[in-house]
Amino acid sequence: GSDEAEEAGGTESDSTETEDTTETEDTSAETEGDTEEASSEKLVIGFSQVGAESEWRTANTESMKAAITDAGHELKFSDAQQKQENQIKAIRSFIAQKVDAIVFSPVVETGFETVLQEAKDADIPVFLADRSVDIEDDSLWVTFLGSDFVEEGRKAGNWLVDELGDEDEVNIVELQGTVGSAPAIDRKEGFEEIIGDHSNFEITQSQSGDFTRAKGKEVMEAFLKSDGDNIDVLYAHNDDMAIGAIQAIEEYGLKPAEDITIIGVDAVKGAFEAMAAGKMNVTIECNPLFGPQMVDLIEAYKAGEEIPKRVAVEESMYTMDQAEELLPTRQY
Amino acid sequence: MKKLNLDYKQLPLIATIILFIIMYAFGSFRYTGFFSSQVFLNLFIDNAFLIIVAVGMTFVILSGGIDLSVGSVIALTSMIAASLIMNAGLSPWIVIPICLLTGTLIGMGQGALIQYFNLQPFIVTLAGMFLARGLAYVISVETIAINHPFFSYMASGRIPIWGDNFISPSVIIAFVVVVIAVFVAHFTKYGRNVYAIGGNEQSALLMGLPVARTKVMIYTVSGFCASLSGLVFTFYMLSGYGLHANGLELDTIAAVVIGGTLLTGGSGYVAGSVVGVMILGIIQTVIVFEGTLSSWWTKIAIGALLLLFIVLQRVIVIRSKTKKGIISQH
Amino acid sequence: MQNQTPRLAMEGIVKEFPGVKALSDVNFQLFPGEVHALMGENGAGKSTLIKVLTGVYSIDGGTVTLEGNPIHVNSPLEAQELGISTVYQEVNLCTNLSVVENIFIGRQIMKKGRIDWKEMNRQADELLKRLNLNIDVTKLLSSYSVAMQQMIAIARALNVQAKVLILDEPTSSLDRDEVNQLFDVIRNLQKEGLAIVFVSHFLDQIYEISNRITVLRNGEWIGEYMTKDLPRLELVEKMIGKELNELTSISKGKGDEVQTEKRESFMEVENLSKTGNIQPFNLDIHEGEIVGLAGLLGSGRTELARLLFGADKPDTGEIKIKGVKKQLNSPKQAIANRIAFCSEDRKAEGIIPELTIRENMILAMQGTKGWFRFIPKKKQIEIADEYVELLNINPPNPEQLIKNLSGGNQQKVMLARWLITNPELLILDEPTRGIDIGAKTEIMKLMVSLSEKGMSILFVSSELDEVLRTCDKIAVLRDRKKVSEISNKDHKTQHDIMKEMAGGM
Amino acid sequence: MIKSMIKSKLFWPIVVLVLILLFNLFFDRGFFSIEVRGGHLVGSLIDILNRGAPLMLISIGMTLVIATKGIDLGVGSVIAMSGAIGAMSVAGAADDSILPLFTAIGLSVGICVLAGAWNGLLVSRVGVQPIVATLILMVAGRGIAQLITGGQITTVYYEPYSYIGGGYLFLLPFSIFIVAAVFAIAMFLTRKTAIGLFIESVGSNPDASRLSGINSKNIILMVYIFSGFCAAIGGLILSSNVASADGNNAGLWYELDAILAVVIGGTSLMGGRFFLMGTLVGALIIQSLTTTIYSVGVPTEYNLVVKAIVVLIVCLLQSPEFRKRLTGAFGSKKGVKSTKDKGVTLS
Ligand SMILES: Nc1ncnc2c1ncn2[C@@H]1O[C@H](COP(=O)(O)OP(=O)(O)OP(=O)(O)O)[C@@H](O)[C@H]1O
Ligand SMILES: Nc1ncnc2c1ncn2[C@@H]1O[C@H](COP(=O)(O)OP(=O)(O)OP(=O)(O)O)[C@@H](O)[C@H]1O
Ligand SMILES: [Mg+2]
Ligand SMILES: [Mg+2]
Repeated sequence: GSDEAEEAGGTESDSTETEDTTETEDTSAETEGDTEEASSEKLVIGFSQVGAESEWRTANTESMKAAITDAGHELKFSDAQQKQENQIKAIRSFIAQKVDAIVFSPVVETGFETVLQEAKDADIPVFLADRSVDIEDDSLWVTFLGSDFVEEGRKAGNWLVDELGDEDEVNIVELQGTVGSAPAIDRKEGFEEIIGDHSNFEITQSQSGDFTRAKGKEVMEAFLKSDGDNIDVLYAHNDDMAIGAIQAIEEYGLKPAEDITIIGVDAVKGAFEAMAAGKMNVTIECNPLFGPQMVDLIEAYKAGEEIPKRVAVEESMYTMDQAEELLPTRQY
Repeated sequence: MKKLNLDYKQLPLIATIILFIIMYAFGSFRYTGFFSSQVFLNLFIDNAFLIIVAVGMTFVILSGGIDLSVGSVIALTSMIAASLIMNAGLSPWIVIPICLLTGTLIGMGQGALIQYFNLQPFIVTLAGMFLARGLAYVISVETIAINHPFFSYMASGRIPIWGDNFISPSVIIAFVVVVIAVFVAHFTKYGRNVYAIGGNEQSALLMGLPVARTKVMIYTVSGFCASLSGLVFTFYMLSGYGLHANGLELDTIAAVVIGGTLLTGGSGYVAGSVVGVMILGIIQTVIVFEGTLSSWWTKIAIGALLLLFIVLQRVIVIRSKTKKGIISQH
Repeated sequence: MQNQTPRLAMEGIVKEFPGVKALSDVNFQLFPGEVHALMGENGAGKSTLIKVLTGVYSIDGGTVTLEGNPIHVNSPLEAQELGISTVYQEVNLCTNLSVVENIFIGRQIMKKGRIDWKEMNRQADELLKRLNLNIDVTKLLSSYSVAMQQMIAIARALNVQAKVLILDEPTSSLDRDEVNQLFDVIRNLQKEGLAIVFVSHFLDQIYEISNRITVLRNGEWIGEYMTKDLPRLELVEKMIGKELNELTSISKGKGDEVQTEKRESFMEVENLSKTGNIQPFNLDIHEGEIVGLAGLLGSGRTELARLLFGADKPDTGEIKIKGVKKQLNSPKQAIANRIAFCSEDRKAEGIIPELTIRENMILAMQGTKGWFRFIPKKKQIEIADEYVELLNINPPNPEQLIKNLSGGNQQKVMLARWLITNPELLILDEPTRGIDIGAKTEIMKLMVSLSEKGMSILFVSSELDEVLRTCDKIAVLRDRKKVSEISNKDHKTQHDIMKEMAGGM
Repeated sequence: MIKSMIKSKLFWPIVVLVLILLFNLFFDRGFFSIEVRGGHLVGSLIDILNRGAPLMLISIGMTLVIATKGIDLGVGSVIAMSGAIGAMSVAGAADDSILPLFTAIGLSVGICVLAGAWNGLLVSRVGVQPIVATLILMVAGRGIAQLITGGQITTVYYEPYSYIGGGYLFLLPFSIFIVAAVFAIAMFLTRKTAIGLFIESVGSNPDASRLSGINSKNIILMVYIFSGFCAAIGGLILSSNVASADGNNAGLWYELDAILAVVIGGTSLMGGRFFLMGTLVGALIIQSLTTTIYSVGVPTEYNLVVKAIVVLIVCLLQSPEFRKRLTGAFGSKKGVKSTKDKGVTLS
């Protein structure tokens, strides 16, 4: 596991530099060194995952599972089926089983105080993966390792401004994720933040495509029907919806990536395939393969090291021209 | 003879309890830490809200109806509570009645549509389900964390029972609801009318029972229970969120039916639904303790365990029925 | 009596259903302390009048006054509150509740804010004893037969302080003993000044209990008469609207007895039993023979019939059809062996409420043909038309939904369903339940003529005179056991059979 | 004539459908226009038919299940399973042979029919209540679908596969022909054979049906199998349309939409009479509503509220009691007459 993640992270060539990325690299480098020493102790780690709602999530689960077992620890895995109540129950059970550490990707940011307090009372350290929690008392968890969805939205916006900033009028349609989900809200927010400063950009239509290909295609079809010739850009909150939309665009008789610029998020394999085929312009990476990084953090914590409250995952952005070359290396 | 007859009516319930005990024993043998009283109490802590909706749903199903809106009403309640407490800064003593009233009114509206326009409960409450969740989104699509001493107390308050074991205030609320519901179901006219309507609505009408009033009341009670459950859920989550309790209506219906209530109405027990909730809870607990199942195997395992329960329950009921035939010969 | 103010008066009552005028300009007066019979053929509008009065249906025209005050009843609940207690034609109780509950629901005895189950059980026991019923009142209603349920429904209606008591065909599946019990109770209530409406197709009962008769025909009011002034024949003529002379002349051609003996056996039953339902019994049914089953309420007649039809699975014994051993494990198998069974519980086991008359009629026949040999619609219509006419079904529209028919007409459709399959053995469990006197005669005649053509018939009826008139042989059941078999050769009387039924007094 | 039209179960659903379509006209003048482009007909109406094909199919199956007083919550998961099986079995196929396509269709239909049979057996032989029996498949089926795809979204590059849900025949989307064929089969089976009569009779009074010699168990088994079959084809269309299989999301909540379509179409959840044509109209209402929400630009957070309101309006329009009150409120002349058939509700 761990070198694979490095590879994915290492391939970034012209990544837009962000403040925490640099910080992250330091931490991961730091923790790397202690791996040998820390792993001598076998830990029982409870990992509560959101669900298996997308292949990004599945890749994340796999990475986490592999990293934990490869490091010689015992894994207790629980899938919350996208329900927060299940996740709370799972954490309670982890506490009852007296695990050594709990890793979890919260379904939503709120509502974990009580159970995290119980974990703290039982002296079990909690590590947040992928999404954070919204709790004032930050002593309830050790650290949060994950992507910044707002930042992903910003990246998408910045790329677009760089690319089409000179045009007079750019009409954007947006395919949102599941209504109310954190990535949908944040990716929208980050994107609008950048676009809002440029009066030549306008989001003309915006609908939820539930993060799925089928819905993405269906909604895009409706967009095209009502105003097909005036769409310049498609911003999809994930690659799957973008891929669905690409099919709709083709069926409508336009050329994706030429007639309509297409931006996706996640950088899943499908997006690379689409980009390699010249049908998609860019995808913002949201890296799920941070299992090894997480295991390192846990071991470092157990070894008594100081851990920063926020650790960012190495992430980048891939454009059409990189796709061909990188496609064979994508694992998910 | 009398005793036998009683047994027969309660058979599905008894079968369910037996199955629960078997499952619990199985878990205790297999997993360390499973056989602890706190794990058992956690079943109640983690499912208090489900018990409360299941109680309301039991009345609906006993009357031959169904209420699909409960999950969404929970979400809406949590959203109203959160936004009023956090954004409007109101006191819980105002917010709680508002929340309860919202759910009750939604329930009453559904009941009135079902009764007075003769619409099918499934569809009316399906529309109610869309509406309540939609309204929750309209309030806000984002989650609102609640940070208020009263709510925090309800969330993390621990009521010690024996030793280190504790329950939460919500468990007490659920317990009170169950006791009241059992009383209502068996010792009040309203409760008996619900059974009669479920048995045969037309007969109930011809026997001069207040069918219209009772039916509207049934959905009102279910709405009330859903909003009360929404509050308990809000204590549990300390947040309001439009996606809360997504799909919970199916869990609730499953719990009620596993608890031995017939979907066609007229037969079942409130207590059965509580056991039904416990069974769903223990299935989850077992799966978490197992801790090795992948996401998809988790789903398959839940399905398989559900199947096991339902089939065993049928087998127990059918076998005892035939046995009873032989006994009653004497 | 006539000078008193009536307790209840209905005037110019009109009720229309889509396409049917069920009541037009009907008048009805009811005085305290009288038993007023409401008479008419099937579909004449008796039940509709009662339903309109008790708020089940809304009234389209006319006025109702109770003790001189005009009333508007919108629901059965309101009717009850006004002191009108009703037993409707179909048993309208909840089979999922216990007997006590069915008697008391809606007016349970409360103590300290809760239902007092103990007291209710006690009172229910007492009440049923008054009707001479000794049953476990805590058992579910569904564990009792239709007849028993009918008694319980009556008990429920009696358990109130009412001003008006309405009984719509309460005796349709009761036998003589029960009827006597009921009449005793009615006479007592009558003395207390209750006003009672009584509907029945049994003329004997009408003449025994009623003081006055109102006759309806086709939803129209024909007249009101003092019972003692109206001879039977005249009553029947008023009901059917034409002269009548051949009414009493049915009986099986008894000259053929010798021939009957010679006929081949159709079904031989040996040691058939089902634990808890019926003890082992033997029975031979010959071709062209009508076998009667007599017995008291709950003696096991229905159970026996169901075993022969494969509706229940027997525990022991075997059935031979035409000398060949057969397994009858399901109705389907029985039907394949040309057996038909018309259940006594029309509502639960007979009609398919959502379907039309035509579809209800051809159902069993289509069942024998399977999924793919569909009877063409044209053929269906032909068949339906034929039987609508033969059995005089009203309304004569095969596309009418069966749930909209009057009780008696539904029963006729059920008969038609089985006649259409042209069975070799026809099992009829209380087939004349709720059927008017004219149709009853027609059905008896039909039975006899079918048997003459070689059809065997097993006839279960609570009316001994019907049994005596038609059957070649009568099997008597007592306490779920076949106790004797009587040949109907040498002019048996009802009394002979009653003796057997009651246990050789 | 007009009276009998209004009485027909189809009348009000069609009115609503037409209203929804007309509503679109306000926002898009060309809503009703259909033109030939790239060798096929395009236009919003065609889109609605095309997009609504899976829902129509599944609702046809659901209609028969509901007519037997049952319900099939498993269809959504069966859709996912079917898509997963179909996509996985053509994953590596070469474009030039169409044999893999038939293997794929055969495999997914076969397995989904088995899934339907499973439901049917649980309901008819074991005697489990339909909602719970099918809930099992609803939960486990999705797991099975994910198991098949390994939790990934499998993309299919095999061209013939895309034809099922994305191809065109005689200018029209191929999926429309599939719906027409399945609908014709269903119509034939239920109206030209005795199956329809038996389904209605079993749904209306199972005991009486048994005593009339109808093997109600087989009828029940059959309808669940048919529902599985419809879901299988619907799943193939959905998966082929996006040329991929998504075990977790494909067909999510389709069961509710299908039930809704059936009820809007006039079939009662209490079993008995069923109306296949009405179901089609119901499915089209739901699809046009969805499309309208997308193209009219309803803010996402209002989607569900709009849907709820439309569903309520459709149901209310179909309720005789409601129409009576409406006419009672608007024309007092009719008010007197309208109290007449109150009795109908009872029986
Ligand atoms: N709900 C209904 N819809 C349409 N027609 C109905 C309805 N109820 C009754 N009818 C019709 O009204 C007429 C009178 O029926 P009713 O039940 O009053 O007859 P009845 O005198 O009680 O007959 P029976 O002796 O068979 O019980 C019949 O023609 C019947 O078909
Ligand atoms: N007097 C009674 N005491 C207790 N149970 C009774 C009595 N009468 C009837 N039952 C119940 O009713 C059921 C029906 O019996 P069955 O149907 O064989 O009666 P039957 O001879 O057909 O008479 P009928 O059809 O007139 O009711 C029996 O299972 C029995 O439990
Ligand atoms: Mg009548
Ligand atoms: Mg009988």
